[in-house]
Amino acid sequence: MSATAQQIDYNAMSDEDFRKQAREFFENEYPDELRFMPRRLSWEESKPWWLTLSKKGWLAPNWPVANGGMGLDPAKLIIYWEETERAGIGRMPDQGVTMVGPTLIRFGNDEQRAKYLPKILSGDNVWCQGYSEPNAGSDLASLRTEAVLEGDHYVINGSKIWTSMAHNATNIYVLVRTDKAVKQQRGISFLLVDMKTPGITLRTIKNIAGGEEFCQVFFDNVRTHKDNLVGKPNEGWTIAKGLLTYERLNIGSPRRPLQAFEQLDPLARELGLFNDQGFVDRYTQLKMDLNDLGSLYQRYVDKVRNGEALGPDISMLKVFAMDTYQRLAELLLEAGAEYGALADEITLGGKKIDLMTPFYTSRPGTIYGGSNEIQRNILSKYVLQLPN
Amino acid sequence: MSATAQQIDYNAMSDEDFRKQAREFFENEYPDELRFMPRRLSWEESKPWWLTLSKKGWLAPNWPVANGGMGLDPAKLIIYWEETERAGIGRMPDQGVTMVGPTLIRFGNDEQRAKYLPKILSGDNVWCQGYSEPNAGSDLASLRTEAVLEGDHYVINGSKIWTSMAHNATNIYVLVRTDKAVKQQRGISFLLVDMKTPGITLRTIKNIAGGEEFCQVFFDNVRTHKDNLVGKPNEGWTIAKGLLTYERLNIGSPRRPLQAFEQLDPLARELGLFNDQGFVDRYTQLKMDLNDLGSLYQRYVDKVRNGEALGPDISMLKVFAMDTYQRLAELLLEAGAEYGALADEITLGGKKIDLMTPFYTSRPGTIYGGSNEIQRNILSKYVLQLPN
Amino acid sequence: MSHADLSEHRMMLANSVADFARGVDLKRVRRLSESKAECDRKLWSQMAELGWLGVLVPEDYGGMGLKLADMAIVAQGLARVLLPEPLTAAAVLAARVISDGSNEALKSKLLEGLVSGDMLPALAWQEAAGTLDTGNVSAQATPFEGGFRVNGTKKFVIGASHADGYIVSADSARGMQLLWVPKNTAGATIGFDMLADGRQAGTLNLKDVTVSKDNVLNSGAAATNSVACALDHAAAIASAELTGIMGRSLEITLDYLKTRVQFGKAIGSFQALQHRAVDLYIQQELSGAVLNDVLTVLDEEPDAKTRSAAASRAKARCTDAALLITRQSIQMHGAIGFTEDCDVGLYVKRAMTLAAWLGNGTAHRRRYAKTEILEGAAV
Amino acid sequence: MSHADLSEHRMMLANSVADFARGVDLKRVRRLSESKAECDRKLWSQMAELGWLGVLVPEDYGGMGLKLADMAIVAQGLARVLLPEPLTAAAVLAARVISDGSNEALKSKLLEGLVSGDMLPALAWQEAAGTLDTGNVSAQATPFEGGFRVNGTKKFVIGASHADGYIVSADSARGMQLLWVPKNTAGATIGFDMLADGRQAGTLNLKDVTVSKDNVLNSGAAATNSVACALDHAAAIASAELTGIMGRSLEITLDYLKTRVQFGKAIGSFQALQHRAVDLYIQQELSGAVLNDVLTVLDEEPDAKTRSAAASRAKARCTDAALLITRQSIQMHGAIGFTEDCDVGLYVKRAMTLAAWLGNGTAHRRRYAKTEILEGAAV
Repeated sequence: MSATAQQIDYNAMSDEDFRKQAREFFENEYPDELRFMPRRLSWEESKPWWLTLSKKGWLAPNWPVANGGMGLDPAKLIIYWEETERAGIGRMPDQGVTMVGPTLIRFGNDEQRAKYLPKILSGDNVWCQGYSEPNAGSDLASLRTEAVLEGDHYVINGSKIWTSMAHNATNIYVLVRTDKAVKQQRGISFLLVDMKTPGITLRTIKNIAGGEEFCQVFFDNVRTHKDNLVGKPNEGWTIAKGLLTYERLNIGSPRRPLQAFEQLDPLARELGLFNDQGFVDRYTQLKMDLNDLGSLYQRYVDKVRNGEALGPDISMLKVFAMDTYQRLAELLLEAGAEYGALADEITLGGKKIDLMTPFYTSRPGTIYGGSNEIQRNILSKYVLQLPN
Repeated sequence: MSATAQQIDYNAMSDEDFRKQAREFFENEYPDELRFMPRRLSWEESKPWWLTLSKKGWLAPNWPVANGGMGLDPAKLIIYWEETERAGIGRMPDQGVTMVGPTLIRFGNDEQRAKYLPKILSGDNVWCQGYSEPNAGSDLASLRTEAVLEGDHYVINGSKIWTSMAHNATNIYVLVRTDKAVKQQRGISFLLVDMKTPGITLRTIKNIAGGEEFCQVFFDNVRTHKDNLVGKPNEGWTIAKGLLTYERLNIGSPRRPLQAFEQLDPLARELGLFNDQGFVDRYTQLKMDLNDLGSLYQRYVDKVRNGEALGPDISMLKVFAMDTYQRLAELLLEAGAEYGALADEITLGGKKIDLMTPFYTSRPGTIYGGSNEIQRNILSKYVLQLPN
Repeated sequence: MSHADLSEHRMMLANSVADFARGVDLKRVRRLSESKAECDRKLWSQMAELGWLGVLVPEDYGGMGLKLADMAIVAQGLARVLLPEPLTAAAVLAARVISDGSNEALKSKLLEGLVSGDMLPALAWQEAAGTLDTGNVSAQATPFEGGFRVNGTKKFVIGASHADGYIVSADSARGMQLLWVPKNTAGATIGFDMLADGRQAGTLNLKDVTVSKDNVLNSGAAATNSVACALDHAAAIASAELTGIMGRSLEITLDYLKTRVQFGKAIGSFQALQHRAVDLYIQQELSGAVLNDVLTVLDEEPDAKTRSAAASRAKARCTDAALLITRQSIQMHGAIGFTEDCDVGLYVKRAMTLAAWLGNGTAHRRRYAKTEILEGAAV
Repeated sequence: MSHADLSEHRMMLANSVADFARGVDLKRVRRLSESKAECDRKLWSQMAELGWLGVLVPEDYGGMGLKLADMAIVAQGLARVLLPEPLTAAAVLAARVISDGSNEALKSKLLEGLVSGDMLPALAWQEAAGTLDTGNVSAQATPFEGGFRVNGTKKFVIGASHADGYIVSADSARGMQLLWVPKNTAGATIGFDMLADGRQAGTLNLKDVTVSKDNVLNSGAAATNSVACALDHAAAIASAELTGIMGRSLEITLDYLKTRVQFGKAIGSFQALQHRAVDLYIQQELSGAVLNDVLTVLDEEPDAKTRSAAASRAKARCTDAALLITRQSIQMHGAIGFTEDCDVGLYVKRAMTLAAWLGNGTAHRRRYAKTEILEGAAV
């Protein structure tokens, strides 16, 4: 982390000045060829930008300054995010910054913070998330990977699945069962593990589009020192749950469907669809749905800005965002007619248009981070308070 | 019943000849002002046609000739129905012909048939159906109206609700609980009751459109002779269930949505909507859905024609028919713009168009005869065999 | 007002509306198709005393000079109990064109009458179904020395049955004229069609109606613009009414789901109904979020294009959501929902009339497309 | 054949297709995007031996001379295991235009080669996306003494990657010409785009390609009509493929719902998933009922208008149902469904390519509207 960066108090700047600075930085420094990518970036693609951000001290906008972050207040943080989206900056393997950092800052101890945070900022550690299991997908609390304390070490056995980018990662944070006698949600602990520890093996899982997006991570008597326990034993569920809420805000952003929408305009123009009232009706419906999603998203952003806690009702944002995204992806394929069956980018009127990728990228969002079915269960139970 | 009618063997006629005869009869004799009514007919409106049919021996097409019916085989029966629909003949208070007759013919005894069937044909008895109860709507098997045998009489206490046209009826057939010790579906019996029996009172229930369509029927120590038990004691559920299957075929006919569709054409023509590709797309989707419903309906009609039993999969016909009907009614209101908010018929280009009635008539079909939710439960359990 | 003061003042306004609403009995609405008493002038006077008719009227004319966001609070709260009085039609739609009037004497008279509740005006702008075009008018105003003689037909006039007069748009050689035609003026006859909710849509026939110069409210582009603006504002407040309707309808339905027992369980425990209720809830919350944003935009008095796009966003979303929620409320009540006695039926009927008034979902999406999508696409 | 004989013969045909399908491994389809081996000529010969390539070819030319209803059985059964061979493209689409050909010598040669499996033809009719208009052709055939010289580009040619030659439609002063262009003819070059399911869509470029008189298959209105008819028949058989795909995809999914446990229960016991599965099932059954009616109509060889309307009914319904069912199959599998290893992904991809081929849902509904709705409405 850079010493100069720590000296700037961004919160003291006016919103306008901060926005201007962020915009200029993102516009000038982010690699153009990686803007508005319809998929996540690999670690290899991300690394130069990661280091650029890190050098400027801008990698971790919401970490405290003392930990090497920007220490932005909520209002400034929103501006930072807005400008990120505006500039079309891709999603990096950012679990270290978005998940591990905040978790250690809130629930970890000084030793853990000192050991791990600098290596996240420097790009030496790349983290992945070990939550889901082959038989505990939506039903996360039924996980069975277990860790037994033997002397100073937890010994982990079991496996995690749907671990994004695990083959790029140097470290993994895992939810493990440390007490089998108590009810499901209890008895779960939050552990940090070095991916090079003996006993860890990986199996790559190709996704439906043929990309190597996920891994299954196997743990065979994997030993991690008890100093790597975050929070207290058997209290991992509380930590994990809080993080998921913010993941839902992120996944509910209109940004990704808006990127897909960018493909629809040139397609419609080239095929003359703006003269077709039937198409225009469907286009308008989606465009207005996206704007309305923006209004709903803004409501939650305002809450964050005002320092309010996000409750279970945030699930509705994810449900509507994902639903709109999928309808949009489906309209792209339908409007593309025969082009809508082609696997790769097409070129129309000199422009490259990617019809198929939005279809694939719009689907996992209704499954991961709690499927839309699970989100509806949550809303039914905790918001509408319908009986069981 | 007329002696001449009994002497004609309709099944010996060619399909073409029978169709021709039916068509001419329905076209010449049915009152024009009652054709293609968007609602059921009252008993008062129906009576002349009822008697015309009865005199010709055509009131009960599917009863055996020996009982005063036409004794049509399935192929001829379908032609009879098709021509009924073609001529726009309204739905009469026909529970006696459609439900009571077939029930007595199959499950009743000679005395019951001799006592009741001729009075149905002559129009002296008008029947209504006592199935639903205030706390047993979709969950019919949980009914609580009970009948206790005291000497030669069943003594009935309780109440039935959503009894269509009860205020016109002279008789009611009721499902009653006769054994409380056994499981829900068992312990139910099927009884016939004269509406003039002391202890019966009626409360009219206005429907959402303000029409007097239903009644609640109260039974306060109502005595009916044990000769009025149809089938064996505690076996009423089997009788009722079989009848419901055929009710689902009737409600799944494309006839009623097609009648509503008749309103859409002049509306679209008058408002110039056929030049609007957005409207045309929605119109076409519905028109094709209706045609496809026709194909599905025909599949079940063919089964009846071939003498095959109808299974629980018939529920899908009702689900799709009602769904299509409602979408159609909603398009009518939407396409009508400001006219779509008017309570009564409108006049456009000299034509009377009824935009609102289809909205009201399309709704109860998803509730009565087992709601669409119940139909989906049935399909899930008995057809897809998904676990409980 | 500071932000905190504003919040507090709106909270107080919402409370006073809720207090008033608690005293309203739905019986009156249930009998509306027979009684035809959609505006109880005593109640109307009470509403005037509470200041609600003058929320949007400048303080100089006796009003409160507040914002659409304030008016929305009143309209939403009263819509929750289906108050049939023509609040939006008079205190938003008519009020706006009057406030924009160039005839100061007439403007004063009409606004003061509106605010006090003594004078109920209705705006008669529409001639054909399915259009949001306020400028294209067939009614003709032929000038004569003392004013205009007017001929034409105006349709779908809400609040007409109890109105004391009509503001009529008519075309003339000098551009559009907005003319005040008091009730019972010779040559002006009004007929009615019943709406789904029992209220009345008026059809105003004007045959050689004489309007004196004193009764010319506004003329030319200013007149056209004021009607367009009024329509957008009224569409936004009608959207607020729709949120009130959907909100109460969903509340009633959720209560029912929690209490009604079938198959030995509360029906709200069945997952298929739970998920459907959730989808309705999401539409309700979307409507609220959109309306909130739209009111903020409108209260900043933007240009006409921005204003119309915003109004269309609110009306399209709130209309579709209200129709969906109220229709599903019937369905989720089962047979009970289909009886006249059940309150949800009243909500679906009001939703239907508000959906069609001032442009339904399709009409507003089409208008939005015209300015927000197709203009850009043509480039 | 009597009705009973017909049923029995179709039952036998279905059984032999099912036997064959049991021997098919999905591995091959999974690797298609790399192997590009979408037509295994050994397998193709086996299919020829079973008579399947000649189902629709008249007996005089070595075929079985059967009906579309028979061909549908073969296509549906093989689609259930996602056989990538261009059965419909060759044995329906190309077969039809060849059978209708006026050049007896060429017709004999091509049909016999098709039936034996030795010669794989592909019809190259399409030039633009999103159209079902077979008559409006830009490719030009310029006559010279010995035949025609052809210039133009044909797109979205299915089965092109392994074809031995192409039947090309081209416009000329003497009307449309259908010309046989063997593979590797000078001036004819073919390029490929990969389809979602790993198969290839060919783009055929024709630059001064010489076609001798012997290779003129058909001309004028007869040529145009035969392409239109071929397209309708192929759309119906593609619909049969779509029913096979949706049927197998739903089967796999229902099995999964019955066995996959979450929250301590089979996920198929959750009502929300049950009702969704039911809605998919209804769409599947609707598709089957419609396809059945449509095949009956087509096999009666009706006029062109009736034929096109029927084909559009089948293609529109089966396309939309197959897309819905296969997409929901992924969703109901959860994360597993999103992996390459899971079979349902293969089904959604094939559904997407068949959906777009020969007109998607929108294209067919639009065509249906043109003849079945708007012609009547204009009266």
